[in-house]
Amino acid sequence: MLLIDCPYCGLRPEIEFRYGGEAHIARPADPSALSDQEWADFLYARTNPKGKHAERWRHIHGCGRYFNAVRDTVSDFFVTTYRTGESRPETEESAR
Amino acid sequence: MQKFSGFALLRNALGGHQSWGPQWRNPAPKEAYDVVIVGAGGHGLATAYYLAKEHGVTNVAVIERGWLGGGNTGRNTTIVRSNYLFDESAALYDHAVKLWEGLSQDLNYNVMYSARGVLMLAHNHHDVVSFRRHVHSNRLNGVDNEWLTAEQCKEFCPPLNIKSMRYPILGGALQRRGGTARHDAVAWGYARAADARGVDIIQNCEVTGIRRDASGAVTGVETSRGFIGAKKIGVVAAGHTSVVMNMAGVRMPLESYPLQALVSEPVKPAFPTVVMSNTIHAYISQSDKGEMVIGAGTDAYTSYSQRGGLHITTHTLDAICELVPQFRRLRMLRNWGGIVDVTPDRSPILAKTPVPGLYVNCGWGTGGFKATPGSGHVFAHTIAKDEPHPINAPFSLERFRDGFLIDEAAAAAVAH
Amino acid sequence: MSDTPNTGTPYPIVPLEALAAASRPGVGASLRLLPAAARLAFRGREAAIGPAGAAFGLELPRTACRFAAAGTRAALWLGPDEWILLAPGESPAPLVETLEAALAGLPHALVDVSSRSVGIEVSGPRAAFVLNQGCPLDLALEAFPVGMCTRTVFAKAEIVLRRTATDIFLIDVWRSFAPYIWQLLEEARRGTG
Amino acid sequence: MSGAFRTPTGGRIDRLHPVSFTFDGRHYSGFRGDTLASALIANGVHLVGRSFKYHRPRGIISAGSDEPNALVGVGRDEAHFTPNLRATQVEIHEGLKAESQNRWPSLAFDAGAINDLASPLLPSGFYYKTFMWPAKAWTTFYEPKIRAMAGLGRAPEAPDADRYSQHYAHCDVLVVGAGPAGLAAALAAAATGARVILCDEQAEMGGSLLASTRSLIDDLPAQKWLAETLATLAAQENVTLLPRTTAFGYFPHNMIALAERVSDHLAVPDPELPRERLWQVRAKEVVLATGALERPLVFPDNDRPGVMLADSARTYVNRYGARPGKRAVVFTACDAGYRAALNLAAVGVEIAAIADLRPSPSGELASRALAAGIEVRPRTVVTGTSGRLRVTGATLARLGPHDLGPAQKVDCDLVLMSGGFTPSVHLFSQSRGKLVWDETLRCYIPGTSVERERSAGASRGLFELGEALEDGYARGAAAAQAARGGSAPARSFATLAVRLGTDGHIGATPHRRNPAFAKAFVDWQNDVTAKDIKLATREGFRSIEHIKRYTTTGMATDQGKTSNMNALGIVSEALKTPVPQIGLTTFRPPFTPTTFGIFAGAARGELFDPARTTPIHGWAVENGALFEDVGNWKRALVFPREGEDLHAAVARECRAVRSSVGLFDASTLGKIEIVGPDAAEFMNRIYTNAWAKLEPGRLRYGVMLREDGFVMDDGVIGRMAPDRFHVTTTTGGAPRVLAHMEDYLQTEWPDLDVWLTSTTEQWAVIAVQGPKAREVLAPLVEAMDISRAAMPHMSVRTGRVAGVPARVFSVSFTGELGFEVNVPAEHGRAVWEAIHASGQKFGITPYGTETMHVLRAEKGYIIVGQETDGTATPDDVNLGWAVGKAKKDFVGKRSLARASMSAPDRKQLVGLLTVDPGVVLEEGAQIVADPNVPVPVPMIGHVTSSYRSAVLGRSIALAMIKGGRARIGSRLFVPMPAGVIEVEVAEPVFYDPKGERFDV
Repeated sequence: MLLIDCPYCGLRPEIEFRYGGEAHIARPADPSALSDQEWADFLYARTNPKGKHAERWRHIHGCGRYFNAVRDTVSDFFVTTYRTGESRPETEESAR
Repeated sequence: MQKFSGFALLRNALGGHQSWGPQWRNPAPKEAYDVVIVGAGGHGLATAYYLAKEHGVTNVAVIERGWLGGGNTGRNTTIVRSNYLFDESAALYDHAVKLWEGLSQDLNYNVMYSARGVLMLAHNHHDVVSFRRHVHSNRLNGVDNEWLTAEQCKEFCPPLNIKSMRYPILGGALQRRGGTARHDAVAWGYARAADARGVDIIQNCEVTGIRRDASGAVTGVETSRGFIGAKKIGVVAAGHTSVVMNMAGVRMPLESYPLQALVSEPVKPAFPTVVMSNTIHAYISQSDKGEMVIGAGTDAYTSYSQRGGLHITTHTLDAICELVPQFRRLRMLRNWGGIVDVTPDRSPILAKTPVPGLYVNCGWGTGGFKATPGSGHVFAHTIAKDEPHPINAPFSLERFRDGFLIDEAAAAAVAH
Repeated sequence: MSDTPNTGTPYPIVPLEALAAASRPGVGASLRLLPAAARLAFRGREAAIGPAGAAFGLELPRTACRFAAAGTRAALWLGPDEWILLAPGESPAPLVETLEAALAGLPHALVDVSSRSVGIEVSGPRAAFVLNQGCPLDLALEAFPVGMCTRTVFAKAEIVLRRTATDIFLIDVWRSFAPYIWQLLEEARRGTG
Repeated sequence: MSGAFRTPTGGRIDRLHPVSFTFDGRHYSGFRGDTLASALIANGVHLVGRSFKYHRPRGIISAGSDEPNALVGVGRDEAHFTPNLRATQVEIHEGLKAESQNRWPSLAFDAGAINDLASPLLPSGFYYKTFMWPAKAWTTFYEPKIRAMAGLGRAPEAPDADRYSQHYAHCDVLVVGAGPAGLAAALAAAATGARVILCDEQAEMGGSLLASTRSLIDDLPAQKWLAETLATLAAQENVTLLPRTTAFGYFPHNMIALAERVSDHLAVPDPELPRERLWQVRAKEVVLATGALERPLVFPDNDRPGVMLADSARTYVNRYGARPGKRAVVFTACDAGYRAALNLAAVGVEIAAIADLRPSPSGELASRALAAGIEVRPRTVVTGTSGRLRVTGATLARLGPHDLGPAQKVDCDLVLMSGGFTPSVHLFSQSRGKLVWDETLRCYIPGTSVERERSAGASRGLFELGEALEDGYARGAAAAQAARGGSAPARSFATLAVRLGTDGHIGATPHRRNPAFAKAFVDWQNDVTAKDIKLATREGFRSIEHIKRYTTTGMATDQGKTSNMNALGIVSEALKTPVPQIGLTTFRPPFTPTTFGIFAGAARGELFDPARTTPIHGWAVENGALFEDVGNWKRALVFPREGEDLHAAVARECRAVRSSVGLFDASTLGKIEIVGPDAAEFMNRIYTNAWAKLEPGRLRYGVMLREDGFVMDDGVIGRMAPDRFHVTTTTGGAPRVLAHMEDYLQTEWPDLDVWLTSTTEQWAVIAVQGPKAREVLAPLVEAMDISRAAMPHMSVRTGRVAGVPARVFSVSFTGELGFEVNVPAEHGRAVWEAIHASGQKFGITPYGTETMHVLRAEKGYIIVGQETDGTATPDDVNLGWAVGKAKKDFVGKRSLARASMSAPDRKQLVGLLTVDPGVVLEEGAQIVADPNVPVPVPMIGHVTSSYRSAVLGRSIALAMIKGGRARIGSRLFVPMPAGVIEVEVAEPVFYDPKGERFDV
């Protein structure tokens, strides 16, 4: 059970959270302008990196807020968490 | 290839088993191959074997980052079944079951395919209707699957608790041809048989890049042991598929999740079949050694860590203890994790890619083991002929663009 | 109709009131069903927060996971723009009226959820130990001080937990989950004296 | 007297409290404080089990959780029976019943021992090479035989009668292991005021100190120091001591799982106590003081009962006052063998000889052994043992420069072996810390930590008492400092203890036997010998993981604690590769086998999952309802009357609604209050329909899609005010829908001023349905006008019903005039009863979900999740009208534009009428155009809903059929095992197709 640093509530156990998949995949402003392939990429294509992954979590059994996190998918350690709407921080060094 | 048989065993026993040779070679990579398969799991090795056996393509290398069969092939709960809902899936998985049935003899390696039945339990009205839909569809597709009442479930699997539980069992779908096989033997059997036909299996060789020419077509792979030329590349890298395909510039509709499994200490035969319950999230069978082999669910987040959270195990075992309350005092011996690559519609991708010469076999999610022979068989066809076999044609990458999903999960809410 | 009707769980459901009536105080921890209360879910933009507090009679806490109390009323911070306004023994309608009047024209949402949940008190020297059998949070006084409140989980249900004294925790739980929570708490209390 | 092999004095057993127990039905006596193993040894019993494969007689090897042989079944009855327990960990209590395993008919005469004779045929992996002909024989013959021989103990046959509990705990410093290093770490951390948990798997804390006889710490005998230290720790409020508690798993982010055995050691446990307790500890810092395990030596026939680890024998003598034999041969590669010999000699065990692998043993212990007159043979190996059920002798031979010298047999009833010590790095490795090979110590020790963790003492190769104490204290202090600041007072430990040195041996020892046939065991339990491992390397297996899997070495229930290092040594020699280049197999949780029940905890039976009930549930129970589980809700299925079967009851309920009035509990419907100035805009984006023009006071049916274009949920939505919507969802869909909405609101449209609140449980919902509905409700209504003129179909009014504030929807899921009365949940039952009373003159009939299903199916209303399955578009289920064509965008719209979503062969919702009106189709049945073609039969659809309709006097069904709407009027077929059923495709609305009954 991971320990996740909710930007609002602080460190809380994973079972209070819901994972929300890859972060920073904004819904296109005008979906009708997209080709089928572009739309499919939006819906389905994922970076799925082995390493630092920007992802969404929701503190569903806490403050209810969505937020973003950068986590190393090899170690499962979080590098950082940040509020929705903020851009992905530069993260070179791995934090604990 | 030294033939394996009871007589060979007896003959060797007299000499203290000193004359058994290696089951496969440990070759250095050649400069180039006709086909390079990336990933020496069951699917990759099977692909190489059928390339050699069915298509005469023997200038093949299977390259593997670690040790062969060390990924999901060696980490799964070894369930084999083919009672899928949609025609496309049923055809694919039943193709595999038919190959399972003669696999030990074909490979001259006892893969211990044991048709002990797979019983999927229904706990609510939705399950009942969904499983019956499967049963009827399977029957008309020629795939065995039958509906059992709760009492018949109990008769088929006497240790089951069907009544005194929060979600009593209302019935189940039984595929008698389903069962289990010995996972390591599948990898080793394919490796030995492929090796015997000239395939080079190169372990401890990590792919670090995919080289393409000006036209975009693949020319080979960069590896930790140098460049290896290849006219065609088949990526069969399971949880690492996104990483490998990214080297060729292809972004995949995949996410990799941790999936956990566990075994109990061995006990004398006490559980006769494979039982799956998707509603309360548990599946269980007993291995030949006597261990209860139990599947847990995936963790919620993507990960390559090959482990997961304790709460996942806890959730699985509370379900197992309800289904078989006399096993509550058994003890967990070993708990491990694998990395499963999951597609948006939970069906695999067995396909050509936009990159000439590059083929991909992935997205098996939590259910790849059962498909091993069939997957290798049709993927070998796809690579050899540069076009899919009719069975895997629907499992294309384009289906995500065009919306022709094969959504077994949405249709049935059944774990694979 | 299906020929195998799903008649569900064989276990009878004991109503919460019956569970509460049968509960005996313990040396380590005791359980008590709390009386009815008005509960309003308040959400809003910055401009609405001050007026909402003023109308309710206490400043809404801006520190995460803290509640403010005045008299019998309390305002629980549940999220950065979310509070539960709690008024034990009061009727919700007049409260709604007062607040809506104060908040007219300000971007907000006020929803009466008085009946959505019930309150359970867990008290006694072993209260934290009992709660920790289902709740994964650190309930030591330094980590979960008096004055703290938060949504969290207890076993397979969501609760709102707050601490009103060193040895007293209050749980707010959606009413259909309450018998489950109560029975688990009773189970957790076993062996604590 | 509790046994002929009991020492007259000494040990930590309580000689005032004899305890009687049985093993295989025979009565024995021991003392309080004994383990089953120590009590059996005190009674001269060594034969305790049979091995997995060869069924060879096996004795007790160790004194701890590394025991591979002495596995027993324990339990007073089937409901308390546990197989495969280690006798070395089972504490005896009065009346304990234990039985040996894997033998038939008896432990002494086991028919399975035939396997030992056949062992030349059964090398590693033999089963991969044979049993392939004839093909079917594997499943029918070979596999059942193999299964019967395999397994160890037997599974219990009755459900477990015990309880288990779970506890989440937090601390600053978790110390695992209460040996010298762990105790010192706990002392240091506790002194800083840190919250400390100290756990140890044994019944008594103290680790190696418990078997100490001569060591001094701070001028106190070690055991006295131990007692004082434990008393000091126990007195501190910030310290939690957990004996009998195994740290079995190290999970991410410093979550460590502990299994506490609470009551198994008690003869009559308090029923209020659980059997075991799971501790999920989140520690800020962890100190692993897990000690080291003694390594066996791998020599031929090293598995006979009476062959034992030297330090374990010492534990039996010193801690339990039990002599493991009368005359011992010691085979050692390190000084520990001498220490054991001296301790055993001190209690009268004759030491026949010490065979030392090393060329020139020296040091304090060797000198003391020589001084005690013990025969020490340097450069000597044991090359075999004799005896059947107990060792009767050992063969010794001197190592020459190139060969072995002549063998000499020495009579003995005990062979002690010591290959040195292996740090117990399991938890460190589980934490993903990297192990490093220490060439001096010749073992793996913890390298860089990954988690906030540090190892201390013997677990990192510091074996000497003084070192372990100092290291433990320093690490404990550092952990506390890292966790919360604050420093521990400086402290050092003055110790007087013998130094063991760091010698040892890894791998097999030399012998004269034919290596192809000698059985020198590496993994005792799984019967893996040195020759098996060599065979695997000959067959091309090079990875240690392959060798492990092929030979099964290290896969027994001790998970390689005794075998892993020696296996590595043998592989190293066979592959001519240094040990550190071979690598290690992965250490996986749990450290020792852990009871399933502990993971389930209280989640069993009725508490397995919440059973949610509505405010009206009690009334339904009292009025004879049958219930069904829908998700975790319990819903009234039907209200059968005395003597009525289910079909009759449903038919009666249906007729009542159609002809007069019925009453239905719809409280489980999901409800969400959507409030804010941008509420309508938000609704527009989430639902397919248009919402801007819906007037306050009116209702609209809404459909929502997933972004991939498939139907996700539906429901009736009321606009309560310009900025307020009362949304309903399906029962099962409520949490999913709310999460979906929050996702879009928070992450895509955070600028919208709108907020979502779940009100599912705020409202009890009572549906009053039928032509008399208005008449039933009217007398109860205050402050609102529900007359036909004032409240048309699909509107909502607020007021009071039966004196309670209410939101009343004029809505119908039956096709009849209907109302849904929403009242605060606590009033639900009273309002229900008031309506029920008001309806008496119309014969108001409560009905359940089954009737609701029939009534809605008669009207062709879909249920999301029944007609749809996650692959249906709105058009597929005839909801194309609900898609706002003029809307520029809504969730899912773009996906609907893909070619596949309007393909001509998509499945469409239609009605089905069986040609024989008495036949009711099976839900889930498949539909074909031509039943007379061979398998695979092309299927064109399936039945989604199917009922008897009382009002229509025939069966009806809904189905999804390819191109279904174009097939209306045509005949299709439903092939069932019992025969083909002919059906006619029909409009999906069977009753009142013009919808004239809503506004009667």
